[in-house]
Amino acid sequence: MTRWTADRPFLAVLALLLATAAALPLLAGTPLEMSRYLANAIGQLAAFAVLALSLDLIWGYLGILSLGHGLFFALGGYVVAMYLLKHSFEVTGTVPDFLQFMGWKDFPFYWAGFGAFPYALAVAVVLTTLVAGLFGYVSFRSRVGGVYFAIITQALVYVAMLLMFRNDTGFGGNNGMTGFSVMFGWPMGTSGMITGLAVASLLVLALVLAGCRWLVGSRFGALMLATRDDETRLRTLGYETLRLKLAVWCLSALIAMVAGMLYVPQVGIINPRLLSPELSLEIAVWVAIGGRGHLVGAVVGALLVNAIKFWLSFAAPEVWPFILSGLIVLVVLVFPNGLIDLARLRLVRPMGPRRLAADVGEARP
Amino acid sequence: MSLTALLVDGLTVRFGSFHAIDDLSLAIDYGEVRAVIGPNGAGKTTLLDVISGITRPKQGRVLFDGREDITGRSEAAIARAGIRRKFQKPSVFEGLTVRQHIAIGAGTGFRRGPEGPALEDRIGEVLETVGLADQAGRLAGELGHGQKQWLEIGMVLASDPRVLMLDEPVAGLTDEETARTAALVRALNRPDRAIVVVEHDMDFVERIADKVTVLHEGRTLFEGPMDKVRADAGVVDVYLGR
Amino acid sequence: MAQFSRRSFLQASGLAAAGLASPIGMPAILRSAQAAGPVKLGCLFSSSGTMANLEGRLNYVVKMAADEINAKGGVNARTIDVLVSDPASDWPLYAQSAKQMLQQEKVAALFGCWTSVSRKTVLPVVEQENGLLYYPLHFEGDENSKNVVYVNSPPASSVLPAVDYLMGEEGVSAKRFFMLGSDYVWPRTINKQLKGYFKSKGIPESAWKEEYVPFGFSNFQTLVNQIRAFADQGGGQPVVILTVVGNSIPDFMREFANQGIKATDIPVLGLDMVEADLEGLDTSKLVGHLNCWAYLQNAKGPANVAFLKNWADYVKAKNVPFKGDVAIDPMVSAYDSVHLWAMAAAKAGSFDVPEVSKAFAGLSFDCPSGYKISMTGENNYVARGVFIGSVNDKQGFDILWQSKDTPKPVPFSPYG
Amino acid sequence: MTLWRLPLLIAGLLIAAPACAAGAEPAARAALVEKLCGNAGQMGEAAAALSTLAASGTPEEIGWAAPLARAALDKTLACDDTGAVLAATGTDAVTRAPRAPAPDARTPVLSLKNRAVFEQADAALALRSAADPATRTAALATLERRPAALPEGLLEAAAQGETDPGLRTRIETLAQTAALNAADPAARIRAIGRIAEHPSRRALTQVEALAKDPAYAADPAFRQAVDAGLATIRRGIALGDALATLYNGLSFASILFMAAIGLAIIFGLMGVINLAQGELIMIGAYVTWLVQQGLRQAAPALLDWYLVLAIPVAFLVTAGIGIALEALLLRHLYRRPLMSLLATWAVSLFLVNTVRVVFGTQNLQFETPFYVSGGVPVIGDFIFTWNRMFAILFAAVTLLVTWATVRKTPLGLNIRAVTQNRDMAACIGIPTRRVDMMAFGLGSGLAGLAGLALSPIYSVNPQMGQNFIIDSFMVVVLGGVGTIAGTVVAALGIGQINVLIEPLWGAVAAKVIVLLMIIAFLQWRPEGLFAVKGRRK
Repeated sequence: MTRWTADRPFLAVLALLLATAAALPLLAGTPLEMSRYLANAIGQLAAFAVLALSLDLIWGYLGILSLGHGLFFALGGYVVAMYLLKHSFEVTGTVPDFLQFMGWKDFPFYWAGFGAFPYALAVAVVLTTLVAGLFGYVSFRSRVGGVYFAIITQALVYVAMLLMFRNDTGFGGNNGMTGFSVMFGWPMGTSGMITGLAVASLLVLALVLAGCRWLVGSRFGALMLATRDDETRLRTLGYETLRLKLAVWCLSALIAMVAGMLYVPQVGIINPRLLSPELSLEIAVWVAIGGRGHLVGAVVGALLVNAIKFWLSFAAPEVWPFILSGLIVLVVLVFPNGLIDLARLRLVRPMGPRRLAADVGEARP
Repeated sequence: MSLTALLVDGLTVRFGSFHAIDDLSLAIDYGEVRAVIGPNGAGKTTLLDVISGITRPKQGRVLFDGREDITGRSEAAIARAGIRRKFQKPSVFEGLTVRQHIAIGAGTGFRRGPEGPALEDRIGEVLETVGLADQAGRLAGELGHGQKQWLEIGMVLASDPRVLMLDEPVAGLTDEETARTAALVRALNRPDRAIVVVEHDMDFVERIADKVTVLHEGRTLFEGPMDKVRADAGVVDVYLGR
Repeated sequence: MAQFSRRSFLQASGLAAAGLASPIGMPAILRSAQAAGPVKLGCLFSSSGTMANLEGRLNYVVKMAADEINAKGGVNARTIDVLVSDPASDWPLYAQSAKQMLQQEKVAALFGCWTSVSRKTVLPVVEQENGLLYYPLHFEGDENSKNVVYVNSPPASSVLPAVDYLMGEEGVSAKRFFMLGSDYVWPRTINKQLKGYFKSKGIPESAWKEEYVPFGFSNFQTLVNQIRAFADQGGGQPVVILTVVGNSIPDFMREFANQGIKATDIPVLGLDMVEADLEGLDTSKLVGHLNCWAYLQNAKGPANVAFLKNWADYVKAKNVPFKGDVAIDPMVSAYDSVHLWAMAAAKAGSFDVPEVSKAFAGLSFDCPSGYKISMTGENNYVARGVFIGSVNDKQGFDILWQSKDTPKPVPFSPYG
Repeated sequence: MTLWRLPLLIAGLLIAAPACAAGAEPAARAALVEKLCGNAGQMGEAAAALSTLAASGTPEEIGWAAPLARAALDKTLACDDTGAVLAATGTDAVTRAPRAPAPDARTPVLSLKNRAVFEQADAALALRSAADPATRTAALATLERRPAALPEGLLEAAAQGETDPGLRTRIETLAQTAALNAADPAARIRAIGRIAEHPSRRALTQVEALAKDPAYAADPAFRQAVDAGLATIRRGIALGDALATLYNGLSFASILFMAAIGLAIIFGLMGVINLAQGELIMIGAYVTWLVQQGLRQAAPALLDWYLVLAIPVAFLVTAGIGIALEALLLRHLYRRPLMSLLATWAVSLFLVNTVRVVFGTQNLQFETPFYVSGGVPVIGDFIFTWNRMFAILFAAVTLLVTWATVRKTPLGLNIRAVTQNRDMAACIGIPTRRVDMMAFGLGSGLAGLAGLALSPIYSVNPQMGQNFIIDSFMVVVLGGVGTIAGTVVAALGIGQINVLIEPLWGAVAAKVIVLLMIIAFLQWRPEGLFAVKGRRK
């Protein structure tokens, strides 16, 4: 791993993120001002990029593919939605829809305190750590890995989706939650709020990217790569990989949770669709397309795929699935390390085709 | 310190109905280079798996240093106790550099282990020993087969283990590389260290081993110096009879 | 991450920039091309995903209605251009598409949503942007946004008459009710209101049962067993009030028929059942089961004849991937929507949402259902007629009963 | 058995003689037809009159009335100002003289209530007049649904006129059943016995009501009969419920098995997670539909057998797609199972959308051949539905064939060898790449067969495959990779547990609980139920 100061793709993306974050408010009021739609789209894309980073951390650097990361994304989303609804209710007195159609007079008891953001945040962190920690501990202890882990996490997120579809759980059921009108005392939907959320998302993305870069460049990062490449080898060198995996897994879950907390206020709705196995699979697709095992790759992949999706689902809805499947096949067959390979195509290779770090070390049979 | 580094006592390992190891007992002393040979399926690698904690035995136990029962402990705990092992297939971390390998090998777990200049010294020393000093910055995935074998030996060597187990260290190596490896193994022999080598290459075994254990169908068929092995009728039968 | 050449570095950052820039660049091009001429309307119906079979056809109906209006010279001397998106049956994408339509494309009105979930998702967006959404489905009511036109009926003016019919002498004198629905807001609300209604009629709580299944549920064996057990307990004529949606409808009906239950034993009132749901079924065993809508294909009158012919011609001419000989209520409602909007815009002489909204009062239109549907200034609901249909052996519905005129829509249910 | 027949016979004769009123006169007939064309109330009266005719009319009258009931049900009655026309024969409803309906003729639509009485009248008339015993049997089956509402004397008259001895016995049995509320205590007791012979919850309700009957307290024999009848019925219901649960579980298990078996082979052999498996199921169903459409054009006589004729086609087409998939895509992804997972997801996306573009999103229409429609009531509330039975049998045959292929053919031997040790198999000269391709084809073909078997049960549309993928993976993983036995046991277990939980807490909870159980089990035993243990790493 090169020193971060010499990691130019990383620095370039970081600079681009910070520049966009600065440009959004600075350009306001000038003719170059971005439309609210665009600002909002950028904010959502940034949230997706954070989500992609969370998956890349465990898949690219630890070799564990989770097809259930939507669980933590949605957990963050649900908690922030609860905060927004409760807060909106406290400020404006609007009763959430789901209370009405369930015929409930009052919020269920577990909604107590959600009007305060610090409490909601604390609940989200504790819950995510608890869920991720428990599931991770049991799975890693019984050495569930590779495709098994992928399938089981997929089933887990599916179970969560089925549960949240139920209306009697007090989380809005299939409808989910929507109608957020106030956040931190300010009305939602204004230009200022939209820009603010987008800037916040970009800054969080930059922060998470830098943090992950620091982590994977550290001694701990080397041990993560070692775990990915040959876990038994590392264990027989005296390292309890269980603890290492668990720590990174929980960290990854927390990052996904943060992504959810950024995403939901910007899209204005949360419902169990965030828990659908397809979404969780798509996260892996973003990472694979961008470049697994490259933090910058994950960010670029998430931004690129979602930007095309935003644009195409409007401009040419029919072709989007074909383009996506084509992209995946292309990446899988031609650029095994993702589009990051494109950046290296013309690199002079004195030693012939070099295998890249990410090309190896998938879970072996 | 006891004289016996490893005591294997009544070990049985079964996979389904197949007895990989069947009531096996053996003792390996400090200062000794012990070769374990035998035909395919004799249980050699399984024996190393049990000692290093990868496979749980059905019966029996393994004592380290004459008294420490290590059966049932985790791989990491066994490794930290001072038992290190090189795998049959070269197992290196393809995404890490040679230097990082040795650094990881030198540490014992997440917290302890040498730091700073002491670590650098140790890395230099080990790389010198296994002859990879000029490859320190390369990714392990780019190394040749022989270099990978040595890198792995260097990695398990870095923590200065009391028991060193080498599973087929010369498989797939050229004659020249084999000779270098033999010299390396002999050089690693110390009074306070036991070395166990599993190997098929009889010439190599002859060059390094103080004592040879021949396994057959999970049992000890013969134990003694190499020249006696070659003479033993039972061993010849097993090797040629197949 | 070894060494990057300067060029590869540029490529990498260019890639990232493209990722950020593509939504910026592309629509801008579209925008400049379309700014001057026609007025734009937007559709929010999925053409992929679970809802595609039902929602997909509405895109074409909206286009067909727009073509009709354009053929007569358009509205306020401008032709109509219909923009179609694909929210892919993914609820957040509906909000996203709505944002795009309103903020980027500046559409004059939106036509869209089938499920209540998608409407609820789009609602905040339309309200924030002060847009106008025409919603063509019957739904649970209890909502009245100034930015939504509810073209179809709330339960008080559609479901309750049908239940009344079942409970009456002319129907089957129903005494016991098995309410089976998909687990989401529409069935929940309908059933909540029904229970309130039953209570008001003095029907004891033991005479009804409520069950919910997840979306897309298809294995109805056990539930049909439960229905039979419920029916066999005695205590009067049982009926099933079915509020499952999507593919669960044909799957339920198939299992129901296979277990040998006929409409004359236990009739099913399929509140969301349309002709399209019967497409894959042998309906000879399902004859007699009921649905209720504001339009049925067998409706009498010249407006319907003209509509059906237009649709069949349109399907043939544009190679539409749906059947030309099947027309369902939401299609007609979507068709009505476009015309109602055009009339309001013409009356207002403007495409501004506040102006158009002011023109709603007093609009009326000859709906293919044969009724003259109308709007008042009181709320954004449209007064429609009510039909009760009975499944026939040709995968369609015969009209069993229809309302005398168009009952006044009641947005908020008095029952629960 | 013959003792009771005589008085009944006499009673039948006595009733039949004077009751020839309704249909004799032309005027009365015209009045009846007018009612048929009237409002719902009048139609109800007309149906009652038709029923009465069936019970007590002369053969001529019954012959006249039968087409009327049929026409009302079939909507072939064209009402106009001068009466009505039977559209099926083009004759006047009253006189049966040929005539065409007026241009503004309308067809009355039956209300639900009237539909029931018309069905009964039609069946009653058919029982008395139809020449074909099968038609009479079907008519009797309709009448058996509501014995209490039958017109008096109908069954007696029918029994008397019946030529088929089996059918006559059935009619007499029904007559006894219908006598539950008769005046004669002996007839009532007999009726209870008859009802108890076919236990169901409806029978239970009927007999339970008798406990409140004054005779229950007064007449010990009656009381005994009721109690005994109730006991029999309750036993029958319990047995029926148990059988139904087993059957439902088995049917669900067979679906799970069909969806999972192909996956099990592919996953076991190559460690490839084939996320496109659900789409291969979908394509199997579409191929089945195409075969049906082809037969409709080419050989309508064979149409009923399309499900059987489609078997090789569905298998070969999906196997071909699988082989192509393997050769073009997955071949390059060995040793990278997680990438092949994404690749197959892309394929599934592609297949769903291609089918969507080509065929549209609507549900496909399938003919329902006689062997997959309807069901047979067995005992209690247990109904043996043929489409489920088809799936169960199909799954059983598939299991047998798959087992034989894997155990008894050279390909199977190779597949097992590669599954157990790929490197070793390659060493001894097994062409592993070819085996991979063939096995992938086999697994895909089995998915296609699953699609065929599911088409009579589920709606067939481009999305249908996605419902199966998680369930079938759970089956494979729970069973243990690479064992057919494991797949079978896992499918049976999941199916049965699901069906057991469903009535208690609902379908969603059942699914959630079962999935959580599997996840927990896999944490405890990651290799599944039946995996072969070996050296780790």
